[in-house]
Amino acid sequence: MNKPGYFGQWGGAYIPEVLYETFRELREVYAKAKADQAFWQEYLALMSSYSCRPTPLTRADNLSRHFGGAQIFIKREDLNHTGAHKANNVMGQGLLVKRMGKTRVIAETGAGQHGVACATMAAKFGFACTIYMGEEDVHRQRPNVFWMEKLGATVVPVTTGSRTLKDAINEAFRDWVSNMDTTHYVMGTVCGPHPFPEMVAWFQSIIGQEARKQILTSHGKLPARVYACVGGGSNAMGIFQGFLDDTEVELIGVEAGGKGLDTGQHAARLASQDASPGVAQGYKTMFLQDSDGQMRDTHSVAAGLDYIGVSPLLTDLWEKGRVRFAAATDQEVMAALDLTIKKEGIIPALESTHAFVQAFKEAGELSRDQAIIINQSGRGDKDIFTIAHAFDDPSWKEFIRKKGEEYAAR
Amino acid sequence: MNKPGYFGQWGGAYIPEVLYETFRELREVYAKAKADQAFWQEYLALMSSYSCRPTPLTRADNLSRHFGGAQIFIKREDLNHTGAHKANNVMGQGLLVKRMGKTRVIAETGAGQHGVACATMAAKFGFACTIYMGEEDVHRQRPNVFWMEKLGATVVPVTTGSRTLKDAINEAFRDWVSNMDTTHYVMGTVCGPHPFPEMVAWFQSIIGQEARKQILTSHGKLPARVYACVGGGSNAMGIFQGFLDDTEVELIGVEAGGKGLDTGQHAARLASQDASPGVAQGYKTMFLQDSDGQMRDTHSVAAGLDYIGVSPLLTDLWEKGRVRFAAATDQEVMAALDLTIKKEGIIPALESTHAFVQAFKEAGELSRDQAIIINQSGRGDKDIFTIAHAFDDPSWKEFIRKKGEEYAAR
Amino acid sequence: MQLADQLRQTRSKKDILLMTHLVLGYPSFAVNREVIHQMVANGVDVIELQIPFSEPMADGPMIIKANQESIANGTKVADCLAFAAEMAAQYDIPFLFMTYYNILFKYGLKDFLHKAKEIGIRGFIIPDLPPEEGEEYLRLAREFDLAPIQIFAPTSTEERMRTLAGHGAGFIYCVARRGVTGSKTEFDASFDEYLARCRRATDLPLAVGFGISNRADVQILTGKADLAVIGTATIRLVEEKGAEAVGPFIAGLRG
Amino acid sequence: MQLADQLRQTRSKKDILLMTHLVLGYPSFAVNREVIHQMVANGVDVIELQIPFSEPMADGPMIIKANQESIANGTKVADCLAFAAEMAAQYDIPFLFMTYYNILFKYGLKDFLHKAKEIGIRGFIIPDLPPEEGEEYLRLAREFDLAPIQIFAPTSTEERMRTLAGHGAGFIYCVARRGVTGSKTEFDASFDEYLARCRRATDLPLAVGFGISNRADVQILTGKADLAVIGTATIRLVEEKGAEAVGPFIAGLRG
Ligand SMILES: Cc1ncc(COP(=O)(O)O)c(C=O)c1O
Ligand SMILES: Cc1ncc(COP(=O)(O)O)c(C=O)c1O
Repeated sequence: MNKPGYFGQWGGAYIPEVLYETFRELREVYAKAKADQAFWQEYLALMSSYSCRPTPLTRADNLSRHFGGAQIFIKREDLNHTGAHKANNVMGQGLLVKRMGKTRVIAETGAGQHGVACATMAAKFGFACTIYMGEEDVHRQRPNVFWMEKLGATVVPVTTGSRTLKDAINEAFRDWVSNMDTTHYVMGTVCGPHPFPEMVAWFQSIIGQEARKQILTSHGKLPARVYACVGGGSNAMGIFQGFLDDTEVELIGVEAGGKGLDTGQHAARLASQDASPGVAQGYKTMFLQDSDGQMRDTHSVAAGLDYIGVSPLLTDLWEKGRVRFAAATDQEVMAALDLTIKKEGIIPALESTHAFVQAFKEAGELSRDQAIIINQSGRGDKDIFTIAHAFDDPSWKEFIRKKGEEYAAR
Repeated sequence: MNKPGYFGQWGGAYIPEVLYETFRELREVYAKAKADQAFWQEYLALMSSYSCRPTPLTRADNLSRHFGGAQIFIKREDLNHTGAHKANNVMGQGLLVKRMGKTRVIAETGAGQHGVACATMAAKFGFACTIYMGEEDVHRQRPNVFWMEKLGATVVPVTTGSRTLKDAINEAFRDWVSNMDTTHYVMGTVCGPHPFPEMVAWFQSIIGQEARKQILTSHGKLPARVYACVGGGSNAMGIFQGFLDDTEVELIGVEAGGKGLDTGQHAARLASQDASPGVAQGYKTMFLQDSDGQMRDTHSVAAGLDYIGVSPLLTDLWEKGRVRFAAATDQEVMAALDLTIKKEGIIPALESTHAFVQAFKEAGELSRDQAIIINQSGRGDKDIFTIAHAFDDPSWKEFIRKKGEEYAAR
Repeated sequence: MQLADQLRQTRSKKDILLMTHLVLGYPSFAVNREVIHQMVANGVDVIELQIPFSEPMADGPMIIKANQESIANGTKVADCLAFAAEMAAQYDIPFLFMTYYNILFKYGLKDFLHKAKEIGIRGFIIPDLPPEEGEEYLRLAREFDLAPIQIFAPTSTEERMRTLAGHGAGFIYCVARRGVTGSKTEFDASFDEYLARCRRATDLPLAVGFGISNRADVQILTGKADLAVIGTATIRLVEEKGAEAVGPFIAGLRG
Repeated sequence: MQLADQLRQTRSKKDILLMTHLVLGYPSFAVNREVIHQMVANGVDVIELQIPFSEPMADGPMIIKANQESIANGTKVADCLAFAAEMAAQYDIPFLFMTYYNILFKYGLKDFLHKAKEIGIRGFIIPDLPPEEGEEYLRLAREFDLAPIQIFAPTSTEERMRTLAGHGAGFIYCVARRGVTGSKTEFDASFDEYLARCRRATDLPLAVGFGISNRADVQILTGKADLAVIGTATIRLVEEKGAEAVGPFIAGLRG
C-alpha cells in the first residue's frame, strides 16, 4: 500500500506547517464529499444546467478520410461553459468551498482558462476572487485577463521567477498562507500537494465517464487509442480515467515540444530526457530542473502547457507503462490547427491541438474499424492573438495597428 | 387561408425572374424534408453530436434574488458550437444543400456570427463558401472575419449602401443570380423571400421545443414571459415557437434602441414609430425607410441587430398582439451585460443582452412563483473589441496600443 | 395605340429598335435632359427611366453607384415624376419607368400608376415583382392601359415563359444571361436556343438586355430580337466622355 | 555538545539570543562574508544560511528577490557548501542551513547531510518538509547528529506541536504569524497565548521569527522566547546602507 497522497513514488504533500490544519480540513471535506452520493449528483446537476454536460463526442469523418486510417472522434470539452475542461474542476471545488463555508477563492492561471473558469465560478457562487497570473501570460492572454476582471476578479500579474505558471502557483501559495482562514486555493490542475491531484482528477473524471459511454454507443466498441495534451495533466487524467482498466486501450499524453526537444526550449517532462525527479510546489514528480534542483525556463506556444512539472498520477502511469508520452512542436501544432479548422470546422485551443498532432501522426497506422479519441480540452477563440500572430495574418495585423493608433490618439 | 409564403399580410417572395426555378426547387426540397421524419432525426443527431444540443436552461438565482421577482432562467444558445443559435440554421440548411447536390454556399453576415457558422458548416460538409459582410461590420467584428478565413471561406467586404447587413444581403443575391446552378444562399435569419422565413424558423424551432420541456421540468409550469432579442428574428422565433399556443405565456421581442428611439439612431422596427410597411430584400415587412421608400441608416452597438427589416412572422405576431416589442439602448445594454457577468458568470453577446435589459426591467413586477426565460442567443467573447472599448478598459487599450506598435514596427 | 402595336409599327420600318436606359438624377437631371435629347435626336425608339432605389438588388456596380449617388444628391420620387412628365411631353417616343417595387408600393400602387398614366408614361419594368406578387399591379396596369413589362430569363422554362407572357404587355424583356446588369454577355448557341424559346412562348416584341454595349452586339441581335437594350453602356459613356458623346455612340449602333 | 544544550548554555548568560539570516550569494559571497563578520563581531548567537532556490514558496518579496538574483548571478549549491565550510571553520557559533527540500533531494539526501556534517553545519530549517514527508531526513539527521529544526505556526494545535517537537532537535522555530517572511508582526494577546502554547508543547528552546526588525521587537520577545530571529531586516539593511551598517544594527538590538 502507498502512503496516502502517493502514486507510486510520486506525489505527497510538501507544505509549510502553517497550512497543516488547512489541508487536514480540505482532505476531510473532500473525503466526505467523495463518500456522499448526493454530492456527485449535485455536481452532475450543476454541470448539466450551468455548463453543457455531457459534452458531445464528435465523429470527425473528414479527418478520418484524410488520414485513411482509424475513425477519429473528438471529445468536445471546448463546448463547456467558459470554453474548456477547466469548468469541471472549478465547479467541483466551488461546491466544496461552499461546504467549508469559505468566502474567497484564489487561483493560479497559465493560459487564463483556469483563471476565467475560477472567476466565473466565484461570480456564480458569490465568492471574492483573486487570480495570480505570470506577467508574461498576462500579455499572451489579454482577452482572458479582461474577462476575469469583468467577472469581478482581481488579476495579479506575477513578476517573480520566469513570470509564468509556476511562479503564479508560488504566489497563490504565498497568499494562501496568509489568508487560509477565509480562502480556498482552487488549484487548476492535477498537481500540487495532496489532495489536489486526486481531487481535481476526480472532478475531471466526468470526461472519461462520458467518453467511454459515448464511444461504445457510436462505435460499438472501445477505442484503440486516446490522446490528450498534458500541461499539469487534468484534461488527460480526466479522459484517461474512463479507460484505465481497459488494458487494450492505449493512452497517449502529448506534451509541449516547443521549438524542439533538442533545443531545450520546450515543456516536455516525460517525453524528453530533460526532466528528473524533484520536489517543488508541494509535490514530488519529474521536473524540468538543473543539476542543483533549480527549475528551468520552459517554452510553449500554448501558455497552458508551459509548466515545469506534471501530475504525479501521470508520472506514475508513465513509469508503469500505462500511459505513453509524446511531444508536439509549436510548428506541428499550427499545421494541425489549420487542418482541423479547415476539415472539420472545429477550432481547438493551442493546448488541445498538441493532442491532435500526435493523433494525426498515428491515425494512418490503424485500420478503418478502429477508433481513436482526441480530447479537445478547449476552444481556440481565446488564442486569437497568438494564432493570428503565428499565422502572420496581414489583415489582422493591420486591424490591430489601426486600433492601436486610434487608442494612441486619445 | 393566406397566400403561400405570407403571414397575415407580411412575407412573400419578391424575387427576380432569373431565380424563379431556384426557389421552386428550394421550396420543393424544403417541403420534402419537412414531410420526412428521418430528416428531422438526422438534423437532431447532427446537432447533438457536432454542436451541444440540447443546450441547457440555466437557473439564474443571483439575478432572480437581485430583482426580487420572477425566477429568471436563461436558455443557453451561447453554448452551441461557434457560440450562437446561428449554428441551428446553418446546419439545417447544410443538410438541404447536400440533398440539392449543390457544392457552394454563400451568406450575408452582420455580427459575423452567421458568417462563422456558415463557414463552419461549409468546412464540415466540404462546400466552397463566400461570405458577404458590410465593410463597417468587417471592422466591428474582425475576429470573426479572421476565423471565417481560417475556416476556408472567402470574405467579401461590401462597400455599397450603408456597408452593413442589408447591403451584404443585396450583394449575396447578386452573387446568387449569377451562380444559382451550383450555389445555395444560406440566409442567416427568418427574413428574405419565401421559403426562407418559414424554413429558418423551422430549424430554429429546436430552441423552443427544448426550452418548453426544460422549463416544465425545472419550474413545474410554463413561464410567465419569454424574452428574446430581435435582429432579423431567428433566435426569437426559435424560442417563441415553443410557446405560441400557450396564450398565458407572454412573448417579448427586444430590438436595438441604439442611442435612443427619439434620436433616429436605432434599429427598432416594431418598438418605434419610425418603421412603415415596405417591400425590399425579397419580402414584405415593416422597414425603417423614408417617405419615398428609401431605406434608412440604422444604428446599434450590436452589429447583429443593426438591420432595417424584421421577420414577416414577427410582424404578423406583433400585429396580432401575440408578441410584444420593446427596445434596449446601447447604454442599457452595457449595464445589463456588466450585471449579468458579475452576478452569474455568464457573458451574453451584445445582441442577446438586449433581451436581458427588458427582462431586468420587468422581473421585479412578477412574483417569486413565476418564471421568465431569457434567450441567450450567443456568447460575448466575439464582442471583446466592442465591449472592452465600450467599457473604456484602459489596460485593454494599452495592450492593443502596444501590439499595434509592434506590428507597425515590422 | 397600345405600346406593343406601336413598337411593331416602328419595327416594321427598322431592322431592330433601340431601347436605352438611364438613372434619374444621376449625375443630375440636367445631364439626364441632355442625354435624352441626344438619344432621341439619334433615333432611340424607347427609353427606360430608372427611379433610384436604395436596395437595387438586381443591378451591377455601375448602376448601384448611380442609384446611391442620385439618392445622396437628394433625388426624390416626386422629382423623378416631374422630370418624366417633362420628357414625355417633349418627345413623342415611349418612356417607361424602371424601378423596384417598393417605390410604387410606398407611393401607393394605384396613385403611382394613375400619376404615371397622367404624365404620359407607357409602361413599367419592375425586376423584383413577379406576377405571383403583382396581381393588383397587373390589374391596375390593365385598367390604366399601361404596359407591365414581363421579364424572361435564361433559367425560365417555356411553360413559365407562357405564364409570364400571359401577364405581359408592350414587349417582353429577355434578360440575356444570368447575373446582374453591367457585365459582358456571350452570344453563343445556347443564347440562340434561349431566344428561340422566348420567341415560341409569345408573339409580343422581344427586347434583349444585359451586356449590350456596342454595334457588334446590336448586329448579332438584329433579326433575332425586336429591341436591343443599352443600359450600363451609356451610363459608363456619360461618366467617361460626357453627355455629348451619347449621340455619336447611339448613331453608331445601327446600320 | 548538542545544539539544544549549547543554546541553553549561551541563553543562561543572555536574556535572549539572536539568530540572523542571509541568502547565500546575494548580493555576493564577498558581501555575505563581511555581513557575517559584522554579525559575529556584534554578538549574534546563531546564523541561518539560506541556499537559494528558484521556487521559494514560503518567502516574501525581499527574500524571493535575493534568491532569484543569487541564482541569476550563478550561485551553485557547491559554492554555498564551500562558503558555509569556510564560515563554520572561521567562527565558532552554530551555523544552520535554511533552504527548500528540493536542494537536498536533488543533491542526494544522505550525501547532503553527510557533507553538511563534515563542514560543521549544525542543523537545517526546511519550511516545505513536514515530518510526514521527512522520515528519511529525520532518521539521517539523527544519525549524523544534525538538528532537524521543526517549525510551529499559530495555526498549529497543541497536539500537533507535541508531534512536531517529538521530531525536532536544537530548537523550535515559532513562526510569529500567518503569511510569508518580510512583513510586520503584531505582538498582541493572541501572540502571547500562542507562545504559551508553544512553551507547553516542548522544552526545546523557542526561536521566534517573521517580522522581527528592531530593538522594540526584540525587547517584547525577551523573557518569552529564547531566540529572536532577524531575517529580512538585515537583508534590507545591507541593500540600503551596505554591509558595514549591520554591526551597529545588531549591537543595538539588545541590552
Ligand atoms: C484548453 C486547455 N487545455 C489544456 C490545458 C493544460 O492543463 P491540463 O494539462 O491540466 O489539462 C489548459 C491549461 O490552461 C487549457 O487551458
Ligand atoms: C448572437 C446573436 N444574437 C442575435 C442575432 C440577431 O439575429 P436574429 O434576430 O435572427 O436572431 C445575431 C445576428 O448576428 C447574433 O449573432
